[in-house]
Amino acid sequence: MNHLIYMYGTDWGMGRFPICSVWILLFSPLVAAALITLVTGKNKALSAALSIGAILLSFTLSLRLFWLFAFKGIQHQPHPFPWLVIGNSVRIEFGMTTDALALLMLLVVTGVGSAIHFYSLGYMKGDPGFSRFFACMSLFTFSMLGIVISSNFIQIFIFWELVGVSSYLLIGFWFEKPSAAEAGKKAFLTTRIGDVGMMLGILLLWSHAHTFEFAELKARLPSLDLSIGTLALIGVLIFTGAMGKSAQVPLHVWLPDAMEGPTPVSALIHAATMVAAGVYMLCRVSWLILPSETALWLIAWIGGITALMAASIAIAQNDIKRILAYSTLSQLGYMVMAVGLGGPTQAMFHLTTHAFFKALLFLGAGSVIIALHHEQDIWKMGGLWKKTPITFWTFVIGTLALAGVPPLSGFYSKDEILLLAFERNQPLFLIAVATAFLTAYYMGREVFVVFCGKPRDQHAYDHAHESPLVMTAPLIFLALFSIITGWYSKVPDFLGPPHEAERHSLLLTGGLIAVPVFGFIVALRLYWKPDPSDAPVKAALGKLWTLVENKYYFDELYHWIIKYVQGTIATTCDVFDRWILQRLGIGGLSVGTGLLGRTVRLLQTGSISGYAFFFGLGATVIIYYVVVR
Amino acid sequence: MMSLYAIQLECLIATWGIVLLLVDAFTPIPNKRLVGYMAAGFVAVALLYSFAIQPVAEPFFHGMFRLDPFALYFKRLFLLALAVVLLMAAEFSPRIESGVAEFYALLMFCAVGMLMTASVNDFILLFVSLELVTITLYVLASYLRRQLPSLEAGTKYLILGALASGFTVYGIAYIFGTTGTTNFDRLADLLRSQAGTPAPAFVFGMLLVLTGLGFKISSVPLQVWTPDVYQGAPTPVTAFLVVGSKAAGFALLLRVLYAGLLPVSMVWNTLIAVLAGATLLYGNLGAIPQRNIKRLLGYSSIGHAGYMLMGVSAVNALGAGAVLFYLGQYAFTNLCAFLAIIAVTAATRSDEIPSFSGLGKRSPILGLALFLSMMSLAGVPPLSGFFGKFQLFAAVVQRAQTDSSYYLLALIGAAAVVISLYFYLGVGRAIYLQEAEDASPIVVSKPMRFGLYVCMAAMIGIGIFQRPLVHASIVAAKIFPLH
Amino acid sequence: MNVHDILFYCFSIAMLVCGFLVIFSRNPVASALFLVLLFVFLAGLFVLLEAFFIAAIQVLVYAGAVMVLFLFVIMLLDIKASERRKFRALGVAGGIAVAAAFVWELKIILARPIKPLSVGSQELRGGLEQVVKPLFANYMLPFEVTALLLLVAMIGVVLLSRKELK
Amino acid sequence: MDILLTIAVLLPLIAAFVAFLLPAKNPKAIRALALFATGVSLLITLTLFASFDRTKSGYQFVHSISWLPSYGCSLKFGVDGISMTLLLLVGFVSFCGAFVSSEIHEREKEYYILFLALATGISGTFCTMDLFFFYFFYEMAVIPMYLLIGMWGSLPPGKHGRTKEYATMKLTLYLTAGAVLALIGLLAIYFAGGTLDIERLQHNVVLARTTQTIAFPCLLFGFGFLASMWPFHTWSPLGYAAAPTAASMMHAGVLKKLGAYGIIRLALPLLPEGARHWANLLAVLACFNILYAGWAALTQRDWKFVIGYSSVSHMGYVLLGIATLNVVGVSGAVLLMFAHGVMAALTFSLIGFFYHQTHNRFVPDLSGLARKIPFVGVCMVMAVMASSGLPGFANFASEVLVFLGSWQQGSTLFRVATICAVWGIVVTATYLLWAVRTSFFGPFDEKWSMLKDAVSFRQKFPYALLLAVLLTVGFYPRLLTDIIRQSVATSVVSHLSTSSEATAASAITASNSRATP
Amino acid sequence: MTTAITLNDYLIVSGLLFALGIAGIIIRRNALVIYMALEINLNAANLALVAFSKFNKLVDGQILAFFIIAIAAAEVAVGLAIIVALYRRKQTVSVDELTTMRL
Repeated sequence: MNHLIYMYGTDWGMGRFPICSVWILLFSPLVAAALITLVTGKNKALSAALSIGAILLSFTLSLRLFWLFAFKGIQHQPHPFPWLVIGNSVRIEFGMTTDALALLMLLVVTGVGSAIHFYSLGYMKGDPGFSRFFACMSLFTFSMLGIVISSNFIQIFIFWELVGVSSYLLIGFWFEKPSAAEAGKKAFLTTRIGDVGMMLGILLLWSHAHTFEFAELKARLPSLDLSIGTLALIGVLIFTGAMGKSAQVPLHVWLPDAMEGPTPVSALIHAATMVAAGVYMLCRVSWLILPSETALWLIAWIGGITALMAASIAIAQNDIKRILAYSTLSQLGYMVMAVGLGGPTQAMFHLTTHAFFKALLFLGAGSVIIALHHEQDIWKMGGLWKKTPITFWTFVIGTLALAGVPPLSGFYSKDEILLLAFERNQPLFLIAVATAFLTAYYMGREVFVVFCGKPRDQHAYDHAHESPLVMTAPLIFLALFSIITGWYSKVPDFLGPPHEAERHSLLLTGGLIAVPVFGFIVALRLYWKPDPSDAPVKAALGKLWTLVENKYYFDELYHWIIKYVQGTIATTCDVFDRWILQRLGIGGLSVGTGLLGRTVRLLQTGSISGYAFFFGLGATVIIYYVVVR
Repeated sequence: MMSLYAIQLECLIATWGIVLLLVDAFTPIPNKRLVGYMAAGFVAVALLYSFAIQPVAEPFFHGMFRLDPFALYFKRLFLLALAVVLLMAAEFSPRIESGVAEFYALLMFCAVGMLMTASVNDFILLFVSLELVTITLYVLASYLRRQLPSLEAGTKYLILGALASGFTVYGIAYIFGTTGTTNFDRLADLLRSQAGTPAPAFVFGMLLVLTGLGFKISSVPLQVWTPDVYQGAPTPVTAFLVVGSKAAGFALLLRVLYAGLLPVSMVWNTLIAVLAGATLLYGNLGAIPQRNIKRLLGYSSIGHAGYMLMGVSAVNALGAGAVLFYLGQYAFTNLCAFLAIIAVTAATRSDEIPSFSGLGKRSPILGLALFLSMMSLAGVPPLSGFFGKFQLFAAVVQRAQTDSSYYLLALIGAAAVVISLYFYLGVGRAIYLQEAEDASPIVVSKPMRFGLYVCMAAMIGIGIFQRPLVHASIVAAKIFPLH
Repeated sequence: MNVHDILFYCFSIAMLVCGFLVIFSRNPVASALFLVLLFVFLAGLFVLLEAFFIAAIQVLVYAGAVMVLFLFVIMLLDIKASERRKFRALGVAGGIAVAAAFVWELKIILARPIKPLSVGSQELRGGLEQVVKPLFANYMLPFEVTALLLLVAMIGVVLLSRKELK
Repeated sequence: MDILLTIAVLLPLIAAFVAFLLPAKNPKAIRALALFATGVSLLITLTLFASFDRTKSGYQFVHSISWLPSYGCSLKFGVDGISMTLLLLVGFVSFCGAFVSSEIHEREKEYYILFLALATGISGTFCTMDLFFFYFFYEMAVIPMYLLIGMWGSLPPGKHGRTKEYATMKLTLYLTAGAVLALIGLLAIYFAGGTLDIERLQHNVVLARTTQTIAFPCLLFGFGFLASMWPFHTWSPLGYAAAPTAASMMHAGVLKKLGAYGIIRLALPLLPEGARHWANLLAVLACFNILYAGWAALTQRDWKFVIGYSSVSHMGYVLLGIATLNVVGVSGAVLLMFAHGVMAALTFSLIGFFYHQTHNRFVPDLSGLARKIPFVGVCMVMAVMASSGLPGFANFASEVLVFLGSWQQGSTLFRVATICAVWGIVVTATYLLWAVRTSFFGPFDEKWSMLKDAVSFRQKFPYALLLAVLLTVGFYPRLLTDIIRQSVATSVVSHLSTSSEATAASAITASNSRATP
Repeated sequence: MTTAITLNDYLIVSGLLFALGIAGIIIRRNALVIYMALEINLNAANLALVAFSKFNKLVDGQILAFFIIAIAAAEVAVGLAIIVALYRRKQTVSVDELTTMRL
């Protein structure tokens, strides 16, 4: 039990620095957000400074904690703080988990986060909502850190919702753009649907275990002897939460639209951190999922399907950011699949590497977009490598990393997952390989179309320029990390139970290296030309192309459901309310009473004889009932 | 001499009435109104004086007249009503062509009859004093003898009233015949002594008497006359009918039932309960479509008879007290309403509800008074009517503890409350929510103002500090052997 | 079957017949006259009941004063023929129905003989003093009230029936 | 000390009388008076809350004046955890209501008199410990509402096809019907229990089964009318839509809670038999409230109707919490009453803010207001987030408690009910986000260029205050839940501790070795 | 002198008379005749009273009868006065005309 690891002390931690440091780490971004909203809203520079300062503080603190943990083996775990307590039955605490998993994630979030904060300085320059942007970013950072260090289900759910809302705010940042406002709403609601499942899973688990604490549950799960069915149900329900946040099929539809937000947001939230939160959560509660075969099977397949489907969609997209969005989807698919195959470690590894190179790619895309004054259609670009060399090279690095070309980080993490699949589930392995191939292919397509060939929009090309240092510096920083993260191959072991993969044949490894290369070659053949176009591929794929181009018609399907199913129910209720209940029921009642009044009135003929008759009748009737009967 | 002490109030009022007749001869027409104010003032003094009179345990006039707390409670009630009605009459006098002072005098004689009914302890005296009240009201109802409504009201009241007294007296005959007495106490003793269910002939007589009294309190089945007569009669007379005559009817009903017929309550309480329900529904339903405020109040007075019958049918101390309390507050409420109505109709010459629209702006005081009285009739706190209804419902529910069929009566009462709120708010809507077509302010004379303030203060005061009146009513109800 | 009984039946039947005619004769004057007869026969029944005082009053007040009043008013108003319209079937039916129901109930009620809970000691030999003494002793109060009532009636009649004063 | 509570309750009424005496020519003075009265009673309430003994479970600050000895009735005020919470609610809402009433410009005198009377009526009901006065204050709140809506309200034409007169009349009749129905039940309790003192009734009276079976439905449906329980809810959206801002705030915020409060305070503890017998039906009705009203809200186009239906659906959560009959659920219900009260008041005040300028609150007609009135926009977004159960706001904590309680209840029916309830959150978010997105986001419509945002402190204050309350309780719900739980456990659930509750409790005591740190 | 006529016979007669009165009031439209019918009612009551007082050997019945007669006279006077006034105003004594206030 984790009593043991409450190192110091008694109270929840205003005592010594290392402990309250966790709290500072968590709350400094929130404080920044609050200050910006309430006080420094007018002063843009100060607001940005606050926000960046906050995240830097968190970054340094998490570095320190990591260092202490990794090299001194000290873990700081403050006492939980009882947040909501109802007698014995409900005890919701506000605790801190600072185990390896959390620390790694902390590093990722704060590290990538800091980079992106800096980048935003340049990207959001001159935007009227500059301060608001940084406030929201800080709010997001806070919520994300909250997820990472949560020690129980309700707590994680709380921050779960909070990241949801901050992503809502950031996607809809340019709220006057209807598409942006819509996208925000869509993201919020879609993830909400997943949360419903998660909440129910939590309730179900709680009704058996009567606690929300991870540590406690982990310890007591075996003793609860839950039935297979229950276990599976709990696992699946919890997983739906992850499905929403990590945009797994069928709840993936919100992520591409989320690209309506500013590019740093896409980079931070919808590539590096928040979307990975689902995966993180799954790893965090892997002890809950691993026992149930059914749950694992479902998770693995959903992951695989997502990966392949998203990758296939990506080949037909024309928006520089949407392509990346779909690649994010498919990478998330990889991670989820890894969890489903029983390898949370591998999932976390890939999550880490992915965070860096995907953030890098997005920022690169952002830099391109800025360079072309908010042009996002790849077919209006071309030949930019001369104009924006830094962006170009960093982007290439990111691409290679993503495609999994050694020796870049992506290779190692993806390799782990593929090997895992190879052992555990052959069909999924094939899917994964196919995905890997597609990844290389569409990334290649993007690079060649955007940077190579000759410019297709001369005017835009002439005005294009390399981004300022404040934007390129983060690019370089991230590029560096997307190269090296993989080398530190201790990351998996560091994450605890090292997965004993027997050394595979060189053949397999070689094959795995060959796949992306092959993908690049195909892309090269098709798009490495002065004026590339999709026409040949279109011709080759035929109907399939339209299918992927329209993203397998998911949006249309959901639109139909919302319009017809929910719409019908709602209208039914409304009509019932207004016509049956109000008009017919209440209206009928009142009208009926009124009519009764009028009928009663009919006795009031005004004729004396009539009245006299009524008197006599009444008297006789009364006498009859009381006496005669 | 002792017996004179008993009837001093009656004598006082009667003599003052006769004096008024004489005074009339020497007062020029313009001062008639002044005479009215004087009369009202005098009665008010008498009212105050009445608090100096101590109740006496044993009956007077060979057991046919009582001066117990019950009697005093009602006498004070009647004096109050008389005083305010005289005030109204004074305001109303310009619309009386001839015989203003006689009008006052008749009101006083009528009041004498009512004062009698409060103390009645014998069927013969009951009949006589009832007739005094009724016959005077025939004259008063048809007083505006050049206006058809008044005459029509008079005629209806006359014929139906005579019919009702025919029933009453015929019933008295049978009660006398089957028991051999006309005295309430004696009657009660005899009934208590006799075992088993009473003879059908006796019950027959009893029922006829009850129906006859039902006419005065306008309960089903003798309620139909009420709206017509209320609408047609001169407004002060209507007020007197609502407040005085109804109270007199209840005074008699309570005496007869609780003092005389209590031993046979099992025979009549179900009947009363049923009649209560029917009366409630009739009055409140019938009031919904009404457009004339006097007619509306006619129906509403049927409804209130129903509420009070609820209390009567409960046959417990709580119920008796509740009825007394209700009558007390009902007097204030209605007097307030009619004062306002007289003042308004004096200006608008119409007692249709639409002519009250925008009253809240035209004359805040009148609007407030009328609105408050309507709300009090509807039984809304913090007004007196609320507590009245509360007690009545309490009485019924208490009874329901032993006989759960009374819950049904309570539910009917509840429905009636909701319905009544609807049409009372109809008046309220006219007063505050609707705009007047001519917004010319309405002037209110000083005495009128005074009366209005008194009644409003009473309504609110009783509604919040119920204690004194509750205490009085409980003391008055104690004379009956109820528990 | 002695004289008393015969007289009873004569008087009762005659009285009821008169009552019937009062109701059903078209001409108010006729009704009035039958009413007089009714009163007289009723007085006869009072006599049979040895209530001589009441009988006397009956003849004096009713047959005398009241009837004169009625006839006087009828003459005063001289109801036109148009007033004497036919009866309404509905009204007749209703009236007879109620009356019949009433009588039927009364028969059922009277089926059980009445034994009063208390009876007086000595026979009433309807002499004046037997009635009048209590009237001024026990029943003084109602008597006074009646007096007031008569006063009211007087005022009322004067007010209601005098010609308009300009 | 104890008299303070009585003062806090009666102060507005006294102020109303004073205002009655003041000349109508000087509305400023009357307005100041109203602000003063509500403000002072808010301050007193806060002091009381601060000095509230959180360890004791019974009534505190009890102060009693013998009123009607013949009935054993006394004007007795006192608060336990439940009523303390709700008293706070009344304090905040009525103060802010008085604040935003500055939009009223005709017949201020009458307006403020009625408003103050309303305030006392409500807080009196929450604080009284006497059945008679419970009913007295309860009824006293009805008629002011009628006039407030009728005289100062406004109901733009819509698919409802009604006028404000109709709306206010309907509302009044509904509330009265409920009140009278409840009265019968209350009287039955009084005669069966032999006392009007609620505390005595709660502690040493066990009512006969027959009384319970008769009285409980009376109370349940009687109060249900006021709590807008399905299908007796139709008065409420219409009423809010027609009411002036402050009235809607008071009504949606607090008046509606009287119903639920009545059930918790009287029906459950005094009639446990009946409660157990009717709980399932209540749960079903609650689900109808939640989902049916939510879906109905999806089709509304008038801001106030949207919020009106949403408040009906939120009352569904409250009723569900009550139906669970266990500490968690009922505590959740009470906390939700507080949270939703503040939230509804906030939303209606915000709607009032822009409606007062636009004279148009049809969601489709408004667009991009957030650019012109950013402050209001931000507040509205926060209010909407609160209402759709976002953590950080009080609503989340309370809704979670309701879910937990209803899941803990255990029976399949309640499991299903919980699922409905959780799904209800999505529905809520759907229509609220739609409304916000349509009228505040999107391209700005030039026809609203005359809009003015809340700039001065005076304008911002009420909204800020309400938001602050929501956030404070949201961040640290134990501020209230601790005292609520105390009272719920001792004075409500102890009377009807059902078996499931008992087993759950035992299981937990077995499991939670570290239940008390 | 002994007689076979019992109390019931008198009561039946008075009952019939009362019934006649009611019937008359319901049937007739002429206010005067209605008024006569009302008188019949009172007389029926008188008959019952006197009969009762005879058979109960109690004088109270006769006393009440006396009061009834006296009051009836007054009532008649007032009633006729009203009818006269009515006739003056409306030139009719038919109660069918008196239905301006109804419903």
